[in-house]
Amino acid sequence: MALVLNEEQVMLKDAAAGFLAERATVAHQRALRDSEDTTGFDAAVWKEMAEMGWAGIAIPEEFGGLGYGYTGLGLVLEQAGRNLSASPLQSTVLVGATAVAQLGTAAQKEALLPAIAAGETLVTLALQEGAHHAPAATAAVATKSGEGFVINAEKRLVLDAHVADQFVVIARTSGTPGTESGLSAFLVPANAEGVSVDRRSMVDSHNAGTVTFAEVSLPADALMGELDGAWAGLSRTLDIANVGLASELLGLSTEAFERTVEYLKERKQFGHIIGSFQGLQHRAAELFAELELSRSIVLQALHAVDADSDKLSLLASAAKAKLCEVAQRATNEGVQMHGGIGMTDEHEIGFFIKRARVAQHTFGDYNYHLDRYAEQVGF
Amino acid sequence: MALVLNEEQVMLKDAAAGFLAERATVAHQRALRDSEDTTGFDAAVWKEMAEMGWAGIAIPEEFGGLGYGYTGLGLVLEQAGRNLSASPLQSTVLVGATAVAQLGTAAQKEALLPAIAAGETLVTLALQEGAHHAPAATAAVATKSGEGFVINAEKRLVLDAHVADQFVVIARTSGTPGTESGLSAFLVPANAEGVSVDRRSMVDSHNAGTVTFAEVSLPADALMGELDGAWAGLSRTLDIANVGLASELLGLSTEAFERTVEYLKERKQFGHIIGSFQGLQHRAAELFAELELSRSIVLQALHAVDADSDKLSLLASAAKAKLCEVAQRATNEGVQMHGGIGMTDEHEIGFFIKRARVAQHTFGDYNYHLDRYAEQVGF
Amino acid sequence: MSDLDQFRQETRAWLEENCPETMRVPVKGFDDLYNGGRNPEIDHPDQKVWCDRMAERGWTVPHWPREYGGGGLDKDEVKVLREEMARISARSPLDSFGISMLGPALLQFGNEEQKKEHLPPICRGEIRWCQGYSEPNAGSDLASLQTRADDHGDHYLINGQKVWTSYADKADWIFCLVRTDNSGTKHEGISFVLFDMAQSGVEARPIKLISGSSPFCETFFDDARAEKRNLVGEEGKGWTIAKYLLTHEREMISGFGAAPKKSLGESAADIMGRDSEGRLVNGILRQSLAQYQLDALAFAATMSRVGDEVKAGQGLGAASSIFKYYGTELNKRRNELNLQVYGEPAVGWDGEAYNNGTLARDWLRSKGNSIEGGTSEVQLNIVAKRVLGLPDA
Amino acid sequence: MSDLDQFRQETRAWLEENCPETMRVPVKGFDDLYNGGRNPEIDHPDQKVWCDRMAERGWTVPHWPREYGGGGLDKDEVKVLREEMARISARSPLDSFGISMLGPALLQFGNEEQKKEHLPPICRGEIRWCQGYSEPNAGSDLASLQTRADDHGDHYLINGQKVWTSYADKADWIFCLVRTDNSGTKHEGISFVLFDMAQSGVEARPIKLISGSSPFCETFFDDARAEKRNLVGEEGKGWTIAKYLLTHEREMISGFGAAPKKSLGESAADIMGRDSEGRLVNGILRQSLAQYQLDALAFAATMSRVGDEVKAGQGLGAASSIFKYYGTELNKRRNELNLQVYGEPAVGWDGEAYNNGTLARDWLRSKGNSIEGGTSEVQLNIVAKRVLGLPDA
Repeated sequence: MALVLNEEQVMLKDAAAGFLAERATVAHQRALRDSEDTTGFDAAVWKEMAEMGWAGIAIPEEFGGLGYGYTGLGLVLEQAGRNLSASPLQSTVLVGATAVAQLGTAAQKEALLPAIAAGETLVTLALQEGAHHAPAATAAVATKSGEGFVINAEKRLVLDAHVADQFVVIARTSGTPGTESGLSAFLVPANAEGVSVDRRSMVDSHNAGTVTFAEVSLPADALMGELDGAWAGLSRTLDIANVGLASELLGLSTEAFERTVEYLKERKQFGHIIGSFQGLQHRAAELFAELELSRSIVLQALHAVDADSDKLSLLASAAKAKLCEVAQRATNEGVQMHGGIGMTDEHEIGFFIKRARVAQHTFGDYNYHLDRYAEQVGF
Repeated sequence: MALVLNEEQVMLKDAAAGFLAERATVAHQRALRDSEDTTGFDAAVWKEMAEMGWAGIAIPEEFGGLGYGYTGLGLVLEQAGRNLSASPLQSTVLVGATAVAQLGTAAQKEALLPAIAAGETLVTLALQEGAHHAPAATAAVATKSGEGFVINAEKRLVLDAHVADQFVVIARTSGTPGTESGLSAFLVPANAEGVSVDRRSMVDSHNAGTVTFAEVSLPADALMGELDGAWAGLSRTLDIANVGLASELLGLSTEAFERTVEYLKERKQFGHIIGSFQGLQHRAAELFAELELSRSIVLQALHAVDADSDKLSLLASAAKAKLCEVAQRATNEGVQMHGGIGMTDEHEIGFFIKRARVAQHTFGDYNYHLDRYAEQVGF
Repeated sequence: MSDLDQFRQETRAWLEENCPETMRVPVKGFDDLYNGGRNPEIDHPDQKVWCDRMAERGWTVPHWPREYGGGGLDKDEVKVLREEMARISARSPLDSFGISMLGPALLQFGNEEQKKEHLPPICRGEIRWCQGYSEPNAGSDLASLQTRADDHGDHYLINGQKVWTSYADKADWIFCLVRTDNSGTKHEGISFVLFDMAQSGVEARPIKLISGSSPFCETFFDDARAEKRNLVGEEGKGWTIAKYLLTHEREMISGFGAAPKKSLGESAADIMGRDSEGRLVNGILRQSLAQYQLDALAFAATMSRVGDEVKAGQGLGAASSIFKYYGTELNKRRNELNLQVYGEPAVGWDGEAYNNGTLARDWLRSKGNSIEGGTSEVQLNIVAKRVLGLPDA
Repeated sequence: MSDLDQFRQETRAWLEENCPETMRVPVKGFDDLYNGGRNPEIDHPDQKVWCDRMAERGWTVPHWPREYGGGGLDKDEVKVLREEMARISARSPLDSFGISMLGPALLQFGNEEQKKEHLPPICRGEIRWCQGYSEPNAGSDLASLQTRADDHGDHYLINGQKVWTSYADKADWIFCLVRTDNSGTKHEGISFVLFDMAQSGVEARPIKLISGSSPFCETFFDDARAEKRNLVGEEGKGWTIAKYLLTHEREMISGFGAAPKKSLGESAADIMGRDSEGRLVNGILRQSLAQYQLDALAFAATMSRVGDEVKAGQGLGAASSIFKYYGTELNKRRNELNLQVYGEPAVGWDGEAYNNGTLARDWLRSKGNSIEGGTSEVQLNIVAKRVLGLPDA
């Protein structure tokens, strides 16, 4: 697949850029934050996104989706990154729908994917337990009980936990924490007895929470796919999730960089436009180079998803690691080069550094993914 | 111990600076290289160094040394680093004498240390076997034979191998490669039967070689210290060796940096002195900061040797790791900032980058020592 | 018994008797310090009791002369006092810009009347000071400041705007850089004046930072009055005082980078686990942590070395020129590594589970270290030009 | 059968018959390539045989027009020829600056007579060319060159000095930037002339590099004669051609940074060992290697992307402006890592045990990559100003 966008993709990208720059900007995000909005995103905007088909952008047409593939979703997420738009794009479109597609039974897909594509249902993944992303370390247990299961778990950093309709919960049905086998996935309705959600205030003011599953009884058909066999589907879901987050970080970093370059062209110090200082010029040019590399690796990883490449895990970790590195640098340079004004809450650059760190952390940070990349490459 | 030089040390440093800048400069080093000198250093200069007491600078007065301690030796090595002076300071004064002092029996010390201090005997360590410094991995074997031993070994990167009078050979008398116990040290005369030396041409044109010990028979009193018990003394010898090399690298890096700054003040491009470009100014200033840190950590490590601190291993690896990092940066910046002329053999800056990499590699490079430092710190 | 031993004995006894139990608990953060002032923020009534008792002996600022309200103690006595306070974990009784910034400047540049007028209230915690330096269009380029002081005989009228004035909304008086003359170079015509903030021409508006706190203000002057007797040094020569205080401030900020007590690498291993050799499981993070700790160690050694050189009478070496730059950059690295080591709780903002976002807020606050008190870029310019002697463009 | 299939069949047959067995072994290094010229360096007589046979079909430069000695092949045919040569590991028959540098410039800027005169001997490997660009006092600032060409009616007399002229001691002709006019800005008055090196006014002295080899010369001109018919383009407009060739050269040099076939990380693990999880034992080196390989992967992806964008008719994007800078910096990193991975043999200089110092010499040679053809600093200036639009100082 050539590393260029086709016409359809360019149109999608332009449409997303136009819509989000008007309806879900940093200013909107600030308003949501300051009003302590209980939804945490603008439901009307989300409705419009769904009407444009974005909720089902990567869902096959047979399930009511647009079938644009993950490259299409990546382009939208990149624009969401540029605008720091809060929406269920990450929780449900990128992760939830993918988990259902990768792990679910035929019946579960039939029931959920069209509803997701229509923007009517929010589904999110409940995975992380410790301070760090470590899927194989999952210790939460689901035990057999009659025909069904009883699940006990406390899951952190569950995206859109407070508004999700369904959770895809990863729990251990055999084996010991640290092993990849013995994990199973369950579909748990948010209103099931024993489910409690604690919405958390994160540094990015986006939406995540801790979900406790206390003796939650589940019917047999809550199991997604094979008992003990969730690893492969979970891995693929996480690879895709990380490529999507890398797309978002690409947009975020590029926007932070471009705003910073604009500031360098305006701000005067010591009688000169500060953008004329070679020290800053070289740092900006180096960062430009890193952003170009970032764009390429993200595009390659998105294509690997859609082409079902056997290099997906390698490229997903490569893309996430690279974008964690570059987003950190771009946002740090952004604040530093803005100087004092960049430290104020009033200026928007601070919103970028905050969202970046949470997106970096979600589903594995630089350290996790560079380590995994080295493993995939063979050393 | 305060991190400053006392009066005696300042005088020693000035004396070393003056002598080496006249008698053992980069130009002298070039002449030795181009004439393919068979000794590889200037024997007359070495004789003068010995007359000034440098051969016994760190040897206690009871063994005929100056008793200035390793801080004193470090100051001389720093000046040797500035001038890239080739001499047996590293092989014999820093490493050989230390190995004898740390590992030798009373009789061996009596026999060798005064001779070393007088500049009459060269003693060097024969340790490394593979491509990398890995002392615990020593596989060479010494077997009991009658009262004595028979040794078989091939040792690389033996400093001044071609002119050494005695080798301190590390060989395994029990245990398996990879374990610290079971190593013993032996004193082997260069003229013993079965010893052959292959002088090697390294990138720095200093002196090192591969030494083969083929069925070399040794009397019982060739054993240094306890059978199987060389590790502690070897470790301490290597710690000291690395602090000494860090001192040399400090001098080398500082000199490369200062020459580069001078060049930046002279060279014109685009109608400006290139030292006025902020991009180069900031890189120079950052490097200056790193060199100041380097000076502090080297001094702290030298004091740790003389104070017999239990933090010696930690500080030795810290100092060597830091100086490997900074020497690499200083010499790379040196060549880059000199531009085309820095790429020519005619210019001296190239000699600095060449010596730096060999000194970095000797007894463990950045990777080895940063890893060891992290272990020492507890993670 | 030596005089010093006797001083120790008396001090110990006095502290035992006079330091309230509640003041023998370490402060939790900046907000917990007692800053004094006309309307002091008091978390506990003992704060004022403790400050007043110490001030009576001059021990709020023990090294200042007694005539100005200080304790008149020599170096050794100050050390004993600190040791004895540390012995019982006694809090510092008073923390203020008056003590750390204005006082040293007045002692150096002020006239006798100014010292007599302003230093004692500082020692007693009666007047809280703030600093009027930066302006919106003069960040790193401080000397291009535009706040105007017009001569009206015995007083000036001040017009203009300052920014980044620490706690201006809580301060009683300000020490302020103003322009008294526009005719020369930008460094000329700057004057250093003191005036009361409690007047109608002064307004201070807190600035909310990305970390969520508001330690700084924008401050507006509209015909604010400053008496001429409160001009410090000569008119038009304020830049000398400004530079003195900037250097002073940089040394304070660089202290942020000191090596932490608990090794971050060990914390990481506790949280993330170790391999069979005892190494932190994630080798990538291990590399960053090892390099950070190595640099922190070498930086701490450098601060010690410079201190030892000064003690040995060798003067303040060139190495001190890197303190501000390196210390703040190191602190930023430390804070980024905190996020990586502590993981999810470190990107939390509010709530008990996240300790109210302490890690994240400290991380965000650390970004300002390399901006305030002279940016890292300005520091590197200074090293390049003044230390290395590289030419101007 | 399609025309292309038929072309493939014929090519295969011809190669089988005409490519000597000795020329079906890959070259070991630069020195092993055949460069042609009046006095060719010939390691094996088949080199000339192979070059002559290929030249007869125009296949030494298969994509140039037949009228100038090329093969007149279209893109697809060139691809087939390359594939068929690769199939039998046939060497490239001829490698020269005439093909890679001067030819493209002449095809773009030369007049018909110049093309007719110079291109065919290049294709036949009869004339070897060198490039006269840099001067001792004009390194990165190429346009400040001072080598003078004085007008003598039908010819110029050239006086001055060039440096970094690749293989000038072995070349027959030079394409050279000279100053024909001093009155305008430094970019004006530069002309691009060709002249024969075999004349008394020309002297080339090889420069020994830190890597030990001498691929470059200092070249001196003392009334060297260049015919006016060998002025390419207009007098005083040579800078346009120079810029074209610089860009061309930068693209060639940036190719150095392509991801290697064998992973350096795996080599490291082979040499240094793995832990129980299969990871390279030294975690510090593992971090550097992983970051290097990641960057090499992303850089390779970027080169592909730009290529694909060009193919898709989107033109040469801004990303191409980073190729020279990033590719050479990456290659330097790779070479530093080589030393760390291969250890002692990599710091060897001479002798069989060290493979004659190949690793060390390549490492030293790589340092020049970020200097020649426009330093990394100049590249970053270009990105900052032309791509990002940042202003001049």
